[in-house]
Amino acid sequence: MKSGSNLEKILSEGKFAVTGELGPPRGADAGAISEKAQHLKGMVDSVNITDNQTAVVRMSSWAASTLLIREGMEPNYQMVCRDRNRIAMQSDILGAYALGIRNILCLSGDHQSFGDHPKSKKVFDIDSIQLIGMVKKMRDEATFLNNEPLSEAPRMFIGAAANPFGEPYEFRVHRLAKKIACGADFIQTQCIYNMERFREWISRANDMGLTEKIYILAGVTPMKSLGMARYMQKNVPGMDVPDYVIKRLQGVDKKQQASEGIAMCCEQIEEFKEMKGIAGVHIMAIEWEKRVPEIVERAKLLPRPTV
Amino acid sequence: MIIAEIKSLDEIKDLISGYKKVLNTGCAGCTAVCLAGGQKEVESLNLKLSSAFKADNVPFEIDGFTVERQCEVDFLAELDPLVDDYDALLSMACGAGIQFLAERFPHKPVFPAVNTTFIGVNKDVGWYEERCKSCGDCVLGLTGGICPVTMCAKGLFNGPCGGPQNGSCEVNKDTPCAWISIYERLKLQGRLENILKVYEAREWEDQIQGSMVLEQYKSRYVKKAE
Amino acid sequence: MSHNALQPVDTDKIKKMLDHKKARMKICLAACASCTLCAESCFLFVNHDNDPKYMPSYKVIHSLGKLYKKKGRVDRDALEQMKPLVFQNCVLCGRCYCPFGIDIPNMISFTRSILRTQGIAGVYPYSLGAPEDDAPADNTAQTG
Amino acid sequence: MYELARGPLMWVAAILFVAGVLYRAIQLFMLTRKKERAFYRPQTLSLPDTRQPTPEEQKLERLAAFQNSLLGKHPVMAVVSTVFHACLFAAPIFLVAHNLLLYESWGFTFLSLPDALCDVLTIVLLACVLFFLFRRLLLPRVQAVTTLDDYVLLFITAAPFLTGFFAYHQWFDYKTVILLHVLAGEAMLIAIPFTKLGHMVFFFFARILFGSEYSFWRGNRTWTS
Repeated sequence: MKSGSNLEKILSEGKFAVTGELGPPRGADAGAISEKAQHLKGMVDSVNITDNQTAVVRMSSWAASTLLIREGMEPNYQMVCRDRNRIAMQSDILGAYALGIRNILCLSGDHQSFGDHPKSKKVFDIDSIQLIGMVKKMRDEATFLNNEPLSEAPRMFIGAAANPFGEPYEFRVHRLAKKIACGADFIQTQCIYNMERFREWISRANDMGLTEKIYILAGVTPMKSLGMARYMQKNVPGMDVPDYVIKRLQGVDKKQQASEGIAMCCEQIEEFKEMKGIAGVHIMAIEWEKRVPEIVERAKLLPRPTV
Repeated sequence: MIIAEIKSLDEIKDLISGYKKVLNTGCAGCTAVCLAGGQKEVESLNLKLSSAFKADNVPFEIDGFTVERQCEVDFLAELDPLVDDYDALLSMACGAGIQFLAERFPHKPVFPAVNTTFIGVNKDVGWYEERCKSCGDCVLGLTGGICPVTMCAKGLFNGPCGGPQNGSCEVNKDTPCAWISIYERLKLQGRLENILKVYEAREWEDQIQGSMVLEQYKSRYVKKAE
Repeated sequence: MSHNALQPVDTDKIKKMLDHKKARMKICLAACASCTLCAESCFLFVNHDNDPKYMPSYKVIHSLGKLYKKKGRVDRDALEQMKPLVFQNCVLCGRCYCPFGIDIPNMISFTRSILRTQGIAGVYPYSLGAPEDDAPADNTAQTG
Repeated sequence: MYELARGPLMWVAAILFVAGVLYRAIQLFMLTRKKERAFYRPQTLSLPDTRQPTPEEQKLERLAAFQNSLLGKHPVMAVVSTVFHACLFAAPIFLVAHNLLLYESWGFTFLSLPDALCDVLTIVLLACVLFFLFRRLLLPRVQAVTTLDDYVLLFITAAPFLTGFFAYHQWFDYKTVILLHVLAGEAMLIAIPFTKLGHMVFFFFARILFGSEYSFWRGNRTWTS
């Protein structure tokens, strides 16, 4: 065991893992965390706590992660490279571990121009791949990035993101390989809608033997409405929403769109359960945590194993 | 070349208001080449400033003098006999030139008339594009001659983020993704292995004021250890 | 300067370079009506009390113009006379005005290339007052 | 002699002029190539500054542009050379006598201006020539770049007008004067493509088809080497 986290145990026992996502509040209210957490409790094995996602200021992800631990749940602490240099990042990693955080997801982060402070100064001292290597170094070698020893190693289960739909497609799997080479233990992918392309990507990863070295959790986001599908198709960078998703939502009554979205999501999960190289799913119900129980239930992912 | 653009007239006016006699110094180096701070711009700006102050009924006098380069002491020396007659200096050189000018004439207030924007190239007449962040540790040899520090919005070193679409950067649809360009150029040259390796966290060289002496001149300027 | 003065001028090389751009340069040289309207656009002309030697057209006519007129058959003295015109009297800022649109900076930089092949290169007044001791011998040749 | 000058020689001159100008134009096209057209796409992170310049700012901008223009820097030279070139074209092309000859030979005419007006244009042109001549003789900066060519070409340009003027006013021996006039005109036509007067072609090419700080339009051509 690298970290002994619940997520790591489930994955290492070969069980199909389910992770969820929780966005911290744009304010200092701890209550918001516990409220959202209630919907996810018992439904998922670990909850990603986003780090100022889309570059919008929110409660810090390590603090929100700690609040989640108080709720008796396991956080997956997200860390982006946009806002902190290597000094702050290493210090946050130490602090997060000391507070009981055992999973970390290493990301580059959305560019600040998308957020609420578009003219803030970017940091990007290191990139996500270098961050993975840094956490691994801290964990396995008990040294900082500069090779100086640290007193107690933060034994984190290291996650990384992968986007099978980003360009250039042929390079994506190589980027996955780089993340594995740097020491990532698990991958959570970008929201998947285009199943053909995803199958292509995973089969290439299988061929290269990558899926034997890492647990890949397929990312899904249920469509709340036709409007959301259209917005994601047009406006969200790196998102591949094929026309058939739009068509299918168009085909049902407006009131039924949410339930249709969930149905599509569940069908995907069913396929992932059988797919070679997939170790679990990551359900990103954006500001829709309350429907996660329904998804998990309809996708027959309950009860969650205890390990 | 260093690219600069002229500040707005209002801003320049605000900066020098209160000074009755000003010398506007042009630079025939980079800022002249990018049409921001050569003799012609000095003349234009002086005319605009004197007209603007005249309209406000404020007594104001301005002259112009353009030197070869304000980043070189021998050329700044040309200003020595002139400067005493003026209350303040305006400079149309890049930020480096302006500071060197201010350093030479410490008793005179020096004001910038241009904003220094970037190190770039001349795409066409009056059209410039940034190409270098002067980070001090060039990776162009690895990346097929395309700079990830400058051209990638996030300055990533290990390939594109998840965002590019239709070859464009997620931050701006009209900007090509630097990493896609790098990938394609290396593929074209059969050098993809360059970016399949992990590029480790780098030692940033641009954190403090840059300063250097060429190896062959060290004996002149570097104090020997005793 | 020093060691090159002894070497003969390679007029064949000059001729070859001149021929390479002959059509273009001859057209540009011929288009000049010597109207002198370019003068004021050069800050060096203005800074030097309107000395004609700093006029963009003067610099070209008395360097590249002469090279073409003599088909490259010039002696070292002639080249030395061209040197200040295209190296010291011009900073290649590219801002000269020509009513006919002649690209003067391009002609000057071409002339510089020709002169460099004959060991003639510009020297900026870097080393005023600096000791001459350990500067590399070939350093001056690079500053052009 | 006059018949020779008016007939075959005229043809020779006209053909040399047209062919020469065409040759120059084609040569310029051959020595240049079309530039790949690119469009600027602003790379701002926020909305571009949409503030429009105030009328005062626009006025100052125009004033500065004027000051930096040829007219602002050298008003006399700008006016004289503009007037000179206008007369250079207008006087011969719109002269009744020339149009009559054209009509006799080819059966078409350009617009004709009254003779008295053409006479004035000629005088103005000759005055401009004198101005150029004295400028060349007296100003040190012009002297510095003047060669014999410049005087010869000034003479070649002035000669047809001077002789035409004499002919119109029937000064000296008309027959000789008119012969000289025809020969001078032919000499000038031939000189245009092959001498400094070639700036007639070059001007349009360089300031319209090339892009530069001083070009009239964006310009889409560039030298090949």
